Amino acid sequence: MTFVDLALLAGPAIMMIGLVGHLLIGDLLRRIIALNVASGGVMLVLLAVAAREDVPDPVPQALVLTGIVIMAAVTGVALALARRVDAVSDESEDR
Amino acid sequence: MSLDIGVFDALLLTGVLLAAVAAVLVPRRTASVAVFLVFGLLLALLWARLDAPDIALAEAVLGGGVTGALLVDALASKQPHAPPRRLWTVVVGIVAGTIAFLAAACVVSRLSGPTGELPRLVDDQIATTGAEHPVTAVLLNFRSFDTLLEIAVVMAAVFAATAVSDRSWARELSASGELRTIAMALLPVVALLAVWMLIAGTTRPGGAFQAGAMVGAGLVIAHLTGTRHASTRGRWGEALIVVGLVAFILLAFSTAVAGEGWLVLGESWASAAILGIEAVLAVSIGVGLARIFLANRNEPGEAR
Amino acid sequence: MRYPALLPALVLLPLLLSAMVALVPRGPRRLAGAAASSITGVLGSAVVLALMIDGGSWEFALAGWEAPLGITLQADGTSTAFLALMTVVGVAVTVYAAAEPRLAGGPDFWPLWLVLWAGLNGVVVAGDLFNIYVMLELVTLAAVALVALGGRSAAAPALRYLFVGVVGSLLFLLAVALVYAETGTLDLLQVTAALEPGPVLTAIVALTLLGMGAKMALFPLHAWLPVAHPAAPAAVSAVLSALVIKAGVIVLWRIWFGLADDATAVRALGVVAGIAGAVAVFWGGAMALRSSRLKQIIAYSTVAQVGYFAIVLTLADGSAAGWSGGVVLVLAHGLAKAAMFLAAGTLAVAYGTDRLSHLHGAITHTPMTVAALGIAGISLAGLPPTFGFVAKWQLLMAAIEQGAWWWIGVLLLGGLLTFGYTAAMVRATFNRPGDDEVPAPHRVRSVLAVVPFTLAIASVVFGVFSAGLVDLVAEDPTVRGHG
Amino acid sequence: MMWWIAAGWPLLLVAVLMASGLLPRDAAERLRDRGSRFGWVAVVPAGILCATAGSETVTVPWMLFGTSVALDAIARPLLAMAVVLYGLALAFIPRSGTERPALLSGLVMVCFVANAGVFAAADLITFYLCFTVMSFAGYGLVVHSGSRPARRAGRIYLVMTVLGEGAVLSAMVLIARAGGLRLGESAAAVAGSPDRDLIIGLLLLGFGVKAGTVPLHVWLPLAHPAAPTPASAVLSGAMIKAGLVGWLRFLPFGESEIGWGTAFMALALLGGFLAVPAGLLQDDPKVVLAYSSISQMGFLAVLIGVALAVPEAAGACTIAAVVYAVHHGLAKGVLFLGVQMWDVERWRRWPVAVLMAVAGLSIIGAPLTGGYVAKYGAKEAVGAAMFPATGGASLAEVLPWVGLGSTLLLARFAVVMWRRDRAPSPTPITRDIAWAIVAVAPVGAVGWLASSHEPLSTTPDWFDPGTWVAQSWPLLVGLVLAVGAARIARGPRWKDSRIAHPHGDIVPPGDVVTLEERLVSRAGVGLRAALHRLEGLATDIRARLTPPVSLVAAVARAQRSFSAWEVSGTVLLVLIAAALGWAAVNGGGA
Amino acid sequence: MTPDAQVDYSIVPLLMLLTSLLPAGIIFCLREDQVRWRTTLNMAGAVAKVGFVVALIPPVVSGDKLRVSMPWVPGVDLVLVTDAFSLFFVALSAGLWLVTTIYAIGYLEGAPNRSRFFGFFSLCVTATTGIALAGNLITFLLFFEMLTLVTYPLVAHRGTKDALDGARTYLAYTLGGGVVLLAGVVWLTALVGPVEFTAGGVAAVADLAAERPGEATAIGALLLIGMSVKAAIVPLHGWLPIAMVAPAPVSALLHAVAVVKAGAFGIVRVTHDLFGLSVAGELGLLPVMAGFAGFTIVYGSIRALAQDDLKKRLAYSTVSQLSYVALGAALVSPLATAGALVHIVHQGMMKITLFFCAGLFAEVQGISKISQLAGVGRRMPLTGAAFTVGSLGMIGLPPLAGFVSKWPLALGGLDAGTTWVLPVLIASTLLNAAYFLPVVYALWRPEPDDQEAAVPAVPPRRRLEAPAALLWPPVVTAAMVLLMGVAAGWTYSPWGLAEIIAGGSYR
Repeated sequence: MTFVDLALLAGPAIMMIGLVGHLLIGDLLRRIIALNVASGGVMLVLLAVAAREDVPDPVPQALVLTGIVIMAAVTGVALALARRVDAVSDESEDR
Repeated sequence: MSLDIGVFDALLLTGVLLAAVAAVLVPRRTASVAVFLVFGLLLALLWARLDAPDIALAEAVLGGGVTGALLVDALASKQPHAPPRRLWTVVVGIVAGTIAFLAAACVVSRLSGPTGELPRLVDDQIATTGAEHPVTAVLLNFRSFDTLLEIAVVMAAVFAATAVSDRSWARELSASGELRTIAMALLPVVALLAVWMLIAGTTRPGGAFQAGAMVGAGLVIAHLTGTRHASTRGRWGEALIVVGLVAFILLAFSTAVAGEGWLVLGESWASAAILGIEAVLAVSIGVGLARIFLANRNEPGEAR
Repeated sequence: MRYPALLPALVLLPLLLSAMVALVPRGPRRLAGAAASSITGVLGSAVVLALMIDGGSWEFALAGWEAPLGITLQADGTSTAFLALMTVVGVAVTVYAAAEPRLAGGPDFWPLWLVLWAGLNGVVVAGDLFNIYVMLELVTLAAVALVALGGRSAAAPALRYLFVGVVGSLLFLLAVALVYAETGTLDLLQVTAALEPGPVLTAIVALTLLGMGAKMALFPLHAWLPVAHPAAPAAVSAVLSALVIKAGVIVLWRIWFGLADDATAVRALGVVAGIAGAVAVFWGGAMALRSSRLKQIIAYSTVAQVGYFAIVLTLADGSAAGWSGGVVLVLAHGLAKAAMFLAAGTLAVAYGTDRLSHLHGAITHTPMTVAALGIAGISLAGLPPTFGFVAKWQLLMAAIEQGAWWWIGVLLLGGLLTFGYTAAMVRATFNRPGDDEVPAPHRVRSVLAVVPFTLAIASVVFGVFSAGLVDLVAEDPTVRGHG
Repeated sequence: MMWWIAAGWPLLLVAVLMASGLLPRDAAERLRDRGSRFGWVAVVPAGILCATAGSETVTVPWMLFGTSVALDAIARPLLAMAVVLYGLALAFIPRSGTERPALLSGLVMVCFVANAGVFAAADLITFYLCFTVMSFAGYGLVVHSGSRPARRAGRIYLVMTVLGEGAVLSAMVLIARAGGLRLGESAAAVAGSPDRDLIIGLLLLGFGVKAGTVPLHVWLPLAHPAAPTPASAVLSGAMIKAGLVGWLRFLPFGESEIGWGTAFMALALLGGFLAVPAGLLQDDPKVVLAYSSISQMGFLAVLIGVALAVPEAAGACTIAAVVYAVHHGLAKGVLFLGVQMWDVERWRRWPVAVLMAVAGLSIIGAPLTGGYVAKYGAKEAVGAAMFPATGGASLAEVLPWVGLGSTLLLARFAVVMWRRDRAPSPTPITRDIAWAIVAVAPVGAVGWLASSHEPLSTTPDWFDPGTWVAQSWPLLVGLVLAVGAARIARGPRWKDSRIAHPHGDIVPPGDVVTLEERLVSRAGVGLRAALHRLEGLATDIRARLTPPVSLVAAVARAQRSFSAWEVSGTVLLVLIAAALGWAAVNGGGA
Repeated sequence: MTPDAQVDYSIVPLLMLLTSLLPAGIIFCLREDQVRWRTTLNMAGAVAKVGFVVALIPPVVSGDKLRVSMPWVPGVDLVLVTDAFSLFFVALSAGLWLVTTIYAIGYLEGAPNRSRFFGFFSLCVTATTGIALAGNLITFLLFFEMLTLVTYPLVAHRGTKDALDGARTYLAYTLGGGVVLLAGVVWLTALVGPVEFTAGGVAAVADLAAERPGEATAIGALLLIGMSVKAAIVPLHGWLPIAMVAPAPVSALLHAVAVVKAGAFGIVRVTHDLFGLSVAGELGLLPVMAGFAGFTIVYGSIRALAQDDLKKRLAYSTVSQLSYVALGAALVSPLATAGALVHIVHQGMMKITLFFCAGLFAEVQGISKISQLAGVGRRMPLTGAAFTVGSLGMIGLPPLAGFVSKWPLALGGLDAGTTWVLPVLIASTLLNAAYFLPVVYALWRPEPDDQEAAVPAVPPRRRLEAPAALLWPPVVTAAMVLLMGVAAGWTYSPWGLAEIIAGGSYR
């Protein structure tokens, strides 16, 4: 049971934690955080796969890099939208 | 490199798992963001442990840095009261989550061994790609189309953030004296780091994305500390955001028309092309991420 | 006559144009955007024509690196059909958005629309799994931003759409990771050859089904669509329902018919997907009958029609008629749904609201738009002489070949339900007796009426002269390789 | 060619009259007036045809499955009679006090064409065509005056005619199926067809309505007073004979149909005898005449019955029936027109009375009259036919008693006419003279007709006192009884008794019909109630069929809960768990 | 239906479709006030179509067929063929379209939405022509459904609440039928491949019936049920009386000719040209169909008896009369088949006269109930006369067309050995008389003195009782009823043609 296998198991774990959190939490910001956690989990699976051999396989690593950048961009947009949603719900409360 | 499990590894893995659970479970926003930053850091360590140094670097800069900044900035808005929770959803959700994890684990465990065919191919061909570091080679030559699309995603994200935010973000900030001095000290270091990462990318872990993130961070600091024309607004801001993608596509077009085919980098000028592209990408990503950060910030007058 | 080199241009040209349009200041951006979109449209139609004439399927390895290492793009009969749909609807939406900025969500529409178009073209011709993931992300992001253009109240639905899209993509990414872990390659054709039935394959297919199911709003995961599509501006909701949904569909079909074979596990998944599809048909139909707003009805109609796409998973397994029926259904639905949403947009401009109770008299004042609505409804219901009927005919033939009489029931009753809410919409536009001099609605530019009408007429014309298109799609060598 | 003119000319006149509606008002009036005055001209071509045409069948292939007409032994005399009668009636219409004379003459012309068609038809469909058109045109005549009794009579006439039509149509179809499309072979076809009895029954019923056999005679006494006098003359004179012709054409005289023969004879005799008391109790001359027609038609029906029962006598009976029909038609027509002569025409009382007396005597069969010849021929034709039911009395003895009945009826008619007041007005002379001629002429015509069929029918030698007595004893007994009754009635004791001076209230005209009307109206009410129940049943079946709305409401509720983020999230989680679980558990199975 | 005649390729069938499709397209674009354009287009289209029909009758009767086909879906193509039977039906619809167009132009004088009306009106005739000319089952289905879709806006034209409800019920019924038909067609095509109508039945279908009688019967049942909805056979007839809410020309053309006849035409096509009588007989389809048709004949007449609204009574009468055709088609005898075929034309002609007159009564005198009809005949003699001719024809009195179709039906029924046909026909004749004669009686009744005051003052006596465009069509069709009845023997009369066509299917 090498470390890589353990990491391989931890990947889905973190992903499911993230997904469960994302899908059940009401507050938008915490939901975005959970989403990032889930994305981290998937990246872990990919990197664990890459690390199965002595020389790490560069292709999955490249994929993960692209994944992280995309996740960052998506989080940015999600936060912008979340801010607008909260602003709209504030207005509706004040009225 | 089949490492047996050392103490440090066990600690690291449990740490990551605990941080993940905490980030999700803790009810208040600020605590959740804090734990998430820790989680980001631990994750970077894990990547390093899994022998993926530039991924670790990217995670630290992008995951921890930029996303962290965005999240902290998002804390400004008030947390609306949570809608009434349905108990049964939580219970069922968690049970389903665990079952899914167990099943996924079982599936993952039955994966057959690595064929290692692709890494071998990369090593054979890396010589002609003009970049010693395999990841950079894959990113900017073998699968350069993916990177191009990734930049397009970032550009799209920038367009989206600008479209969503109301136009009031673009004002200069006046900052007090101390901040200005910190800025004066910090900015040159950040710039230097960015340039170094960019150049190191071809041989050692590093590269466009990490450099881009640094540029972004720098711009954010500059804006926060009130230095002039750091707000990525106006004509130049737009141009810088799109310059990365435009350059990349023009390269692709030129290779298609003049060279042997789309994105086929000739051996002789491949490394120069890669470096050029990386520089432009870094700038674009930096300005883009900064623009996203700034688009999220509203008027200072918003409720703290 | 083979120009596989044109394939990357399908993606890169719109991206380049989008970047340039973004640089154009807000004022003249509408003009620049329209020009850029028409260039993309011309390119798209050129590629489609070349593909049709050539008839075969093209492969193109990017950056000169062959399959496992580099990324290949592939275009076969199916992608030709999807490309044709995206070009036709794309041009129509461009004209529509250029004519009425309010219906497109202002100048920000154009760069995002070009990015979306590039993403859609990309998904259709992508041959590499991770490339598909990135394309899907690009499409989702652009689509979410376009939905958000629908005004302040559109933010929440847009966000929900983003979350669902990203969760779907994550599940798909996990599947890609499993594929790479198992076979060591990311190219679709090589994967289909390498993967053997087993838990991993079943997991991959299951994850893809769930991921794409979320993206295309298949029954249990459909809750976001009736909220998101109506919130978007009319031109955007037309693109969403007609094209964006299809990105999820084509990815699901490629992977399902590539990987799924006679393994009992996968067949069971197919049956579950079929059942979910059948429930979706009736669920969407029932909800459409109940809703009182035009756009909501059309959105629920999409939920219903997506049900059919899931049923195609079981119907097309090993039957040429089923497969061509499925692809023709996608085309027919695309045309009809785009026509419907654009018509709804025109009526919203003309009458200020899309609430059914306020639309009486529309049949006299905007006859062309109501005709478009009616004809599109007829095509969705699969009644002759429209294109939808051709699709339903093929699916029925496939169902009979497999002796699956329950699908026949779903197909026929679904058609009736569809016509139910179409008739409800048309009925609402009749003018009450005596009030023929109802106050004239706001002046509507004739283009807003002509565009949906031409799409509707196109679905009738294709309905009658459908032989060419159906042949093109029928024998699709690569994907339906087995069974 | 002659046929075209004969049929086309009257129809052309009718068309002109109808088209007159389009002309401006005064021109239309002038046209109509001239049209009705010269109405009788319509029958002239038919008369010429009747005289000159040969007896070959003329067929018109393109008309209505191919129509064919022929003037054979039966058709020619009847057609001649019809020509004379219709001509006379048409002449009597103008300035006879009836309103809208043009419409009346048009209707009579249509009736004429149809009636002629019935007589001359040589194929089944033409026969049925003309029979139906005649029936429905007849309805027009009956309701012409538009008064309330006329409408009631019309309604009853219509109902009975339609029922009759139904029977005739089914009979025709059955005959056609048996191959009897051409009338020549239809009798043989009926004989040969499997459902022979059904056909004969339907024929009895269908033509019985028209010929006024007993239970179906109720419309006659109501229709005649209601219709204008010329119309009732035609109705009673020619149209009733259509029923007779129907029997003659279709009944299978070839084999011995004892059962049906006796049935015919029984009904006929019943009609003959019952009509007399009902007729005597009336005070309207036309009703009396109607009952007299019913009894005379009964007499004819007896001939038919005999022909059916005794095949050998069939030929003679047919000819006798035709002769008798011609005689009765002319005489009865004269009597009916006589009523109008008495009421309106310019002549003085005496000449009209004398001439009517001649016609009356002819009906009774007094010597030196047409009736004498006809009755003699009939008695000879009947010959020794036994009528089993009456315990062995031969028909020959029974018939004279019928003659007695009709004598009494005519005596009643004479009494009633005498008491009727007159309003002579300056009517055209020509038609009165024509009337007089027709009143007198039949004796010669009938005699010639009977003799022309020598071998079959026998004609009495005119001046043999032996046959006179044998023929005319019922006449004498009848007269004696009538004079006796009249003297008693004038006596003081009987002065106010309702029997002596009946006003038609003891036995209302159409006697049995009042019962049937009540029956029909009750049935109508019942039917309407049943229909409404049926209607109610149909509507609530449809209501139950509407789709269950509750299902759609359940979907809507579920959708509302679905729209919450957590719920759809949970669903997704469950699906992921299920899918991955499924893959892990047995994904391995090939 | 004429057997293997010489078939030559020509685009005439397509032109026949275009004569009404093209005007429809153009009329939709006309503005409301371009009346002259619209009228000329309508009339040109109608006359052109009638011209085509008249030109085609001699060659088609002599045996050759014109055919045009176009690939539609791999293995299946759309076929238009002008054989005798299709021409027979096109002649009917073309002729009556011409007459109804004139009537509609008069009827809708000054009404709103006329462009829309006439556009859909022409489309409806295109669909009917398409149904007639369809060479195979799929083309038939295509136009059959198009007919449903195109008639919906006509029925709902007035926009009142009950017009829309009526249209919705109409749609529910006919679409349901369409779906059942689609199922049947697909099933058959899947098993036997695209099937063309051939006189006397298709060989492939015959041996399908031989191998798998069960499935063949099921397919036959589906097809016939699908047709029966439009042919308004009892359980599926509910829509017809409800759809009477449409304006008069619509209910005249649609519910007397186009829609209803399409159903009847379909039934004859399926039983005669697809299965062939012998095969349909073996499968047991014919007796069932005959049973239903017989029941409908009586049921329709009884329901008609109870209706006070004139158009509703005419509707139920159509329900009953239509089943004559179904009954005739289901009887295995040349006479019955010929009777059924000719009844399609005769019933169409008679019923359209009655609907025209009903429309006139409603339009000129504002009377729609039978109880109010007292004495109307006197005020509107010509319309009254036309109505009388029409109703007497419906009852089946000899000189008129009704008799010409009822007589062979009765004879055919007896030939085919189903003896119960005669009593049903006789009962129906009596019932027809029962519900038509009172109307005629009321029509011609002299002004009842008590109602004198109640009757609206008659407008100053114009020369004609109603506008010319409204008055002449019923008179013309009444004259046709008389002519078709009297001149039935003529070779080119409907009866003559029907006999030729019927002969074909007993080859």
